[in-house]
Amino acid sequence: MKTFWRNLLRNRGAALGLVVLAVVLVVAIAGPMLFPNSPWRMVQRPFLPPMTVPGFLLGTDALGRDVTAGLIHGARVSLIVGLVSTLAALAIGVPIGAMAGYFGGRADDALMRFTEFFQTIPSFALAIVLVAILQPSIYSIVGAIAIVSWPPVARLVRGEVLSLRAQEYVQAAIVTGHGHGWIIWREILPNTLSPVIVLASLMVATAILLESSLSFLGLGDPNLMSWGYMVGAGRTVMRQAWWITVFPGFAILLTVLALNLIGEGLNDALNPRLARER
Amino acid sequence: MSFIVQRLVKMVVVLLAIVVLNFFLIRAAPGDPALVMAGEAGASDEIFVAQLRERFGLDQPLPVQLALYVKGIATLDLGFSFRQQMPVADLIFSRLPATLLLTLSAFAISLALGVLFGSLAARRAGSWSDTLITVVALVFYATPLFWVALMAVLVFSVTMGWLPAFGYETVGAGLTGVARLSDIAQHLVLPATTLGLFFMATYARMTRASMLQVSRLDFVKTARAKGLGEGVIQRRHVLRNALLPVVTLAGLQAGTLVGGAVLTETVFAWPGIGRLMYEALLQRDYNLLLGIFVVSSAMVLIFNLVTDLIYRLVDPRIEIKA
Amino acid sequence: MAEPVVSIRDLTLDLPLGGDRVHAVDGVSFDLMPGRILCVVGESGSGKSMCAHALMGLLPSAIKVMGGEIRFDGRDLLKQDAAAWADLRGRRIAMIFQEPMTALNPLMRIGDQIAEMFEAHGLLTPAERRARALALAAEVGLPDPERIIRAYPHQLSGGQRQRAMIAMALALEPAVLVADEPTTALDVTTQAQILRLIAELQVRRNMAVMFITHDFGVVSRIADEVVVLQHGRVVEQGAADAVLTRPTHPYTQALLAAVPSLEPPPRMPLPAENPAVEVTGLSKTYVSSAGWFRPKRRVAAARDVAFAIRRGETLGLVGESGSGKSSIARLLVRLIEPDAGAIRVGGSDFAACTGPALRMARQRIQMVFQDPFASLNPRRKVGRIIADGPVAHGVAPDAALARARDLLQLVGLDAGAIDRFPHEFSGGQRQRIGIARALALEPEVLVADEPVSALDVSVQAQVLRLLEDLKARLGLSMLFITHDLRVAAQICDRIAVMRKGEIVELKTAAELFARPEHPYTRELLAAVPSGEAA
Amino acid sequence: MQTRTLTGFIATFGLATLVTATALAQGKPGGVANAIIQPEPPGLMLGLVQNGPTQMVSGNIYEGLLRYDAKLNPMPSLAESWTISDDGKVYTFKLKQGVTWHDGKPFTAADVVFSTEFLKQTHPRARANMAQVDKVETPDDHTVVFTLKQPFGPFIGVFEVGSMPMIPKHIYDGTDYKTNPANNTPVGTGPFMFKEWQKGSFIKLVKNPNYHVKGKPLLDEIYWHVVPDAAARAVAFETGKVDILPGGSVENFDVPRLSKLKDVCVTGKGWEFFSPLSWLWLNNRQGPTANKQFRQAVMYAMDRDFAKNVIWNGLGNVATGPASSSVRFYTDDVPKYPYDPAKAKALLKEAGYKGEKVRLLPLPYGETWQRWAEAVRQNLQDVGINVEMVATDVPGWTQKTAEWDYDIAFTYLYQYGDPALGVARTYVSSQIQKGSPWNNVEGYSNAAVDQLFADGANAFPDPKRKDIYAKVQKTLVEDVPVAWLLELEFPTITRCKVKDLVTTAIGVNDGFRDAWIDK
Repeated sequence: MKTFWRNLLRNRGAALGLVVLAVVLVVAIAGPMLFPNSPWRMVQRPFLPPMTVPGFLLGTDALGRDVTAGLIHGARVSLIVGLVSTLAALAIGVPIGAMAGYFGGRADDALMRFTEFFQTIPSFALAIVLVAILQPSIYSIVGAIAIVSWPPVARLVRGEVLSLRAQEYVQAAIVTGHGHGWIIWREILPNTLSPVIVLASLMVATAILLESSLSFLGLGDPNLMSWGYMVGAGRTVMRQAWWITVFPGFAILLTVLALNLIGEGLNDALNPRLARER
Repeated sequence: MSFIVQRLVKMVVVLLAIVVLNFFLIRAAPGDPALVMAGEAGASDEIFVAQLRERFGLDQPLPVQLALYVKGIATLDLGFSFRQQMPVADLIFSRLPATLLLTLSAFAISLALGVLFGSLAARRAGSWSDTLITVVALVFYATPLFWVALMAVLVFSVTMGWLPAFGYETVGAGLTGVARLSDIAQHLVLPATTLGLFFMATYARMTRASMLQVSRLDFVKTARAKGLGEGVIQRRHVLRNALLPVVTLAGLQAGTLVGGAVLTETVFAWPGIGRLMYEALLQRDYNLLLGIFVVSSAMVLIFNLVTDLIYRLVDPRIEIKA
Repeated sequence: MAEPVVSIRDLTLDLPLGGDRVHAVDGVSFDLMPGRILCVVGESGSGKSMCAHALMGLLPSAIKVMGGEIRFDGRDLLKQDAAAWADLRGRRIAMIFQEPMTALNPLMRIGDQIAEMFEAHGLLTPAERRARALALAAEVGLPDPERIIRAYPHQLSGGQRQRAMIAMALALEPAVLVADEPTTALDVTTQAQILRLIAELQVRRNMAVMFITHDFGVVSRIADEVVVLQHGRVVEQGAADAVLTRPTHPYTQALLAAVPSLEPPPRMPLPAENPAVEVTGLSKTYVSSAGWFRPKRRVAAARDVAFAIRRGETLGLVGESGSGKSSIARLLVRLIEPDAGAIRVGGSDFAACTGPALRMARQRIQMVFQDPFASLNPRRKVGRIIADGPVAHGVAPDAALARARDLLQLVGLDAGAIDRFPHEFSGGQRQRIGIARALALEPEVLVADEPVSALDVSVQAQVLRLLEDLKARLGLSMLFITHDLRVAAQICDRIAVMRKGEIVELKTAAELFARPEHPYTRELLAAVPSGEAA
Repeated sequence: MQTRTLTGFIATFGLATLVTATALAQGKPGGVANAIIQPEPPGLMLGLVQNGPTQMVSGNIYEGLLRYDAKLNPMPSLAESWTISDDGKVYTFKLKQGVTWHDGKPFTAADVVFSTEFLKQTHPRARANMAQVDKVETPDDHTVVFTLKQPFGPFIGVFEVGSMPMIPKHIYDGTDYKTNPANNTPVGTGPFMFKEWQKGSFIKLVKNPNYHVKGKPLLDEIYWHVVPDAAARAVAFETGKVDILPGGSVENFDVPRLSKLKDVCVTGKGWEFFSPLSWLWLNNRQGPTANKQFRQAVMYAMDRDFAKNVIWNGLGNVATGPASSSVRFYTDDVPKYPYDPAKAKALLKEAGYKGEKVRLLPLPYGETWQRWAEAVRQNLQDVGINVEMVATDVPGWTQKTAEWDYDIAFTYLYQYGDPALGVARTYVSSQIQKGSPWNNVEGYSNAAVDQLFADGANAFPDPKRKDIYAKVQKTLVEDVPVAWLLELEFPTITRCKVKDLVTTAIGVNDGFRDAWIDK
């Protein structure tokens, strides 16, 4: 564990990413306590530029809502969208991949056809259709993102399981007389954790981006102030009031960048051979 | 050859599944094309909506509608667009070239830059320049695509006036031949670059990771032991092998790009299929939407097939492994 | 005496901080003479590979040169820059590696990879390079060179790949050839051929050869001089026959003593009736799916195999890679499903069990695996690894853990090991844990699949002794799979020789070594590098 | 039958001639107009498709019998004169001589009769209007006589090109209208002819050289550009790719910025016929909104001046009631609902509102409407109404309103200049029909109001109608069946060199006949 952190922190990008992510997390958790008011409240003159009126560091938006408050409340929503949709995608992808890889043969064939099927439909288009069908809400958005992002998980887990299944300790478990469930759960899945964690960190980032893209098309949840929503809402007035989109856009950029850097760092750190050569 | 036949059969099955799934998905959405058109007409009565439903065949039971549609597909007939009063195939194929032009250019840009950045970063793994390259490549990925697009338009079209801001070509200029091509190329620059830069990060990451992995393999040591120069080692031995997984990814993405450029096409008013899809969705133009899904999924499958064939050409081992 | 081509003096290499010792190589000195083969012998971690890599200028970046020099052509190799190295490598000093599969670029044709040697040093025209590649392929004894230079590495056998590597190394007629365990991954018969080839070529070319190996059999076969390394230090060096026959250092003596003898010790014959396991008509054929331009491929792993393991007996199963011996082991424990045949264990047909009955029956026949690193789940504590099996069969967890402690002591480990993770143990210790796990279910039969082949000789001997001891104490019957005839000679009561999925010969160990009947058995025996021969 | 010439006709005819004359004197021929069309129309056959963009493009291809000036007075178009009988039941139109369709065939009275029949099948609004007609006769090739079942006040106002376009009989007669291939190459009598449509890119119209008005049109070509993103449309205008932004083609927030650019002219005119009025549907059937006091509280809770000034940049007017101020018989002598949160809270208390969840459906027409819904949500939340916004797309919104599955929903409707055409449908109980988003969606049912609207439509002459409609407006405003928001104004933004584009009550929809570009 200690060496893992040492390896991770030795990677400059990952260290940077961790710092940024930590800040975002703190803001997401503690921020709403500092700004208890709803970010939707129209509190000042519309289109107030940043740092012109005390208390409105980042200015106000087209309706006179505080951009700072939106940014801080948005952190929570954006992170939750990213995390929950990733967890949901894992919940779909891991079992499918694990079963395909473990049982092989026809089950593998069937499950992989199913996975390919979802990969064949252009994913963003499918996400749009799903959100439109279910009508935009946090649930439909998270669900749609999960549905379009699980296939890579399934493929990754399948590949890992396939190679782990041939490992002697798994064979030892079979010879010992353990059941399939036990073997998958205790022997195989824990050892797929590293690559899955790496992929998951990237998926959280992608989910945040997807949410913002959906918001751009007007498919955001109008009751939740997320960064994507702010960027989407502010882009039509970008020419008059750059600050409405720039700050949330920058927040997305930083968070996604941080998650990617962490993902890459994890990849390097969890790959012991590479870590040693560094 | 049996390989290709087998793949084609699989493709047909997948396409059929996509048709069925989407057929029901789309119909599960609230509203139908008749309602939308009634809504747009600004005044409506029951007769109007009923007429529209009958005209679109929406008064038939769902299984019948599905059967009719599948029957049409079987004869390569994608049906008639309820709304646009044109055969779906005509609509799609009038938009397909623009989409292919955009996505394939973006694809080429992302692949070229991604591999370049990825290999540069891999060769300097762990150094500051590695971090820098990685971050720069990621910036374009991490910034919302539409935002980059708008900024690009503001800078290069509005402020500088270097490049056209939107569209596929200069409307009404009546250009022909080389002049027209160069006009289209100018229009292509911004959307293709924006989209390409977005996808670049994925390739850069993959190339970097793959190269780091390959460079630890024994044959790279062999190459060094031969006394080959570092450049040759990187290019011929490391990069070539490292590109194999990149090819796989690229194949998956190239297909997905076809249906996935909705945002870029919207911001740049590029008359492609992604936008058509989005509009069809908002208008519940069932046949058109289904048709686009079928065509873009078919493109994905074709791209995957092509990738596999290329892969077989590039990697001699495949023959045994398959 | 001739001048040494390479002269290594006081070479000291440092390991990165946090390793198990400071120096990878500590004050090593030796000379390479033209036309002579120097074997650097040592167990894993002895620093022998580091010496080879230092000589090639291919040390990993984490390894730091702390002192000493490597004189070659009047210069110190440790002080060369990248360009100088690029010029030296391949042209003056060449190297061949252990894994001929991974040492070749899978995407390049063999001919191109050979020709690349010339290209790297800007020699010859493309056409000439091709011609030379062809000639070299012929020289190293590759069959049908015209065809083979157009082939890709995966299309060659292991021995052919190693020959191709040698062809590459010889292309520019280097003064020094560094061979890093070049035969370890090969079957005995192939190994013998490659050793012969290297010996021939170095005489013909008057090369100095630095040959890294852990195998005294190999040393005895080709070495002119020997350097014995332990923990990065030279403990003994000298002429081969002197070191092999009259080792002075205790470590060398121990190493040599650990090499199993080809002479089977006398054993009591066991009664043939009422065997522990009786296998009849066991068959398994692998079918690869049809592909592009290609029909299905069938490989018979087991063809109507029949044998019995007597109670208290160790039956050896020997053969080269691909002979099907590992498949038999896996069929026996039902890791793979037989196409046909019966496996009678204690009266019932194990091959016919399914579902829960199979899971219950499994405890009667357990397995010890080859790779001590891959056979233990890295994320489970040792105690759990051992206790999991009994728990699965209904033993209370506490009782199972208590038993795990006993078992650990039984296999010669500290009982406190139950709370540690596998990576905290050495290879030999891990193999003991693997044995404890197999014993936890109190099986009647133990299937050991190459249980010592991944271990250093000294550890190998200990594990063999442990197995022998346990077998006797617990009244086990054992199927012992190995490619190493020496090991088989030492531990087996009877030995079956497999080839292409068939048992070609099955008789007592003593008889097999004394009077091999089948030509293949004879071939195998002849190929074994014999320590005594030196 | 006794007939008399309407005085208004003389006046308007004269004015029209005058306008034409001045335009002719000033207008310079030639040039290409580049305009935005948003969204891309589904088709251009105006008889089959009536949505906004189609009207905007095809209004210049097809023509109606009449045009209307900004005061909604009729002007000649395909009919050069008309008379109305004293009892208000017989309308006689004299058609212009020498008018030809774009394919060269002459336009005659038979086409008018055919169009009437055609539109009755395909055009809901025309069907409603023509339902008043007893018979249509053609004494000769250039005379059409409509005989009504009873007097219908607004009848002279229903002949504009979008409400009643003339359809070529020789192309459609005896065919299946919906699948006629000519639908893709519309043929009208208008000043411009359809030339090319690259879906997703542009629609190109060219000058009709045989147009029946001498010297018109002045422009050679019109390009309608399809640019799906609002910000990109603004950029298109700024970079000079297009010169004409019809109302609604850029977000309101961009209007002030674009207006301030050099050589840019803005007009709010050209929407008089439509006089779009926005309101909130309040579901009168169920939930808190079924309570009149609750509905009144909603009216008091909303800061409509804020909406006008901030969201609509000061364009338009705060609505006083069911009729827009440009609609005939409008009166502002109705109860007033100023922004008064305290009063709203009091009314909520009276209504016994306990914080039940109220679903608010925004109009999915872009950012402006989204922002507006957010502001209204905040207004309502501020007085203690528990509002949850439900996001939908256009079909979802249409479905939810048409199926009455909402509590509060944004909308706006055209009023077509007359309460009988554009106002009554929202409030009379006969219009409570599931399945349409444009009828009495709120479910308001008041027998007195039903009667008044029925009387108003068929009363004759106008002063009688005025009294009736004054009464209706008062009653409705008291009852608050829906919460009226703003009389909308969609500014048309052009470069100033584009002249005489907006001269009629439907603005750009038939404006290119007279438009010209100053070079």
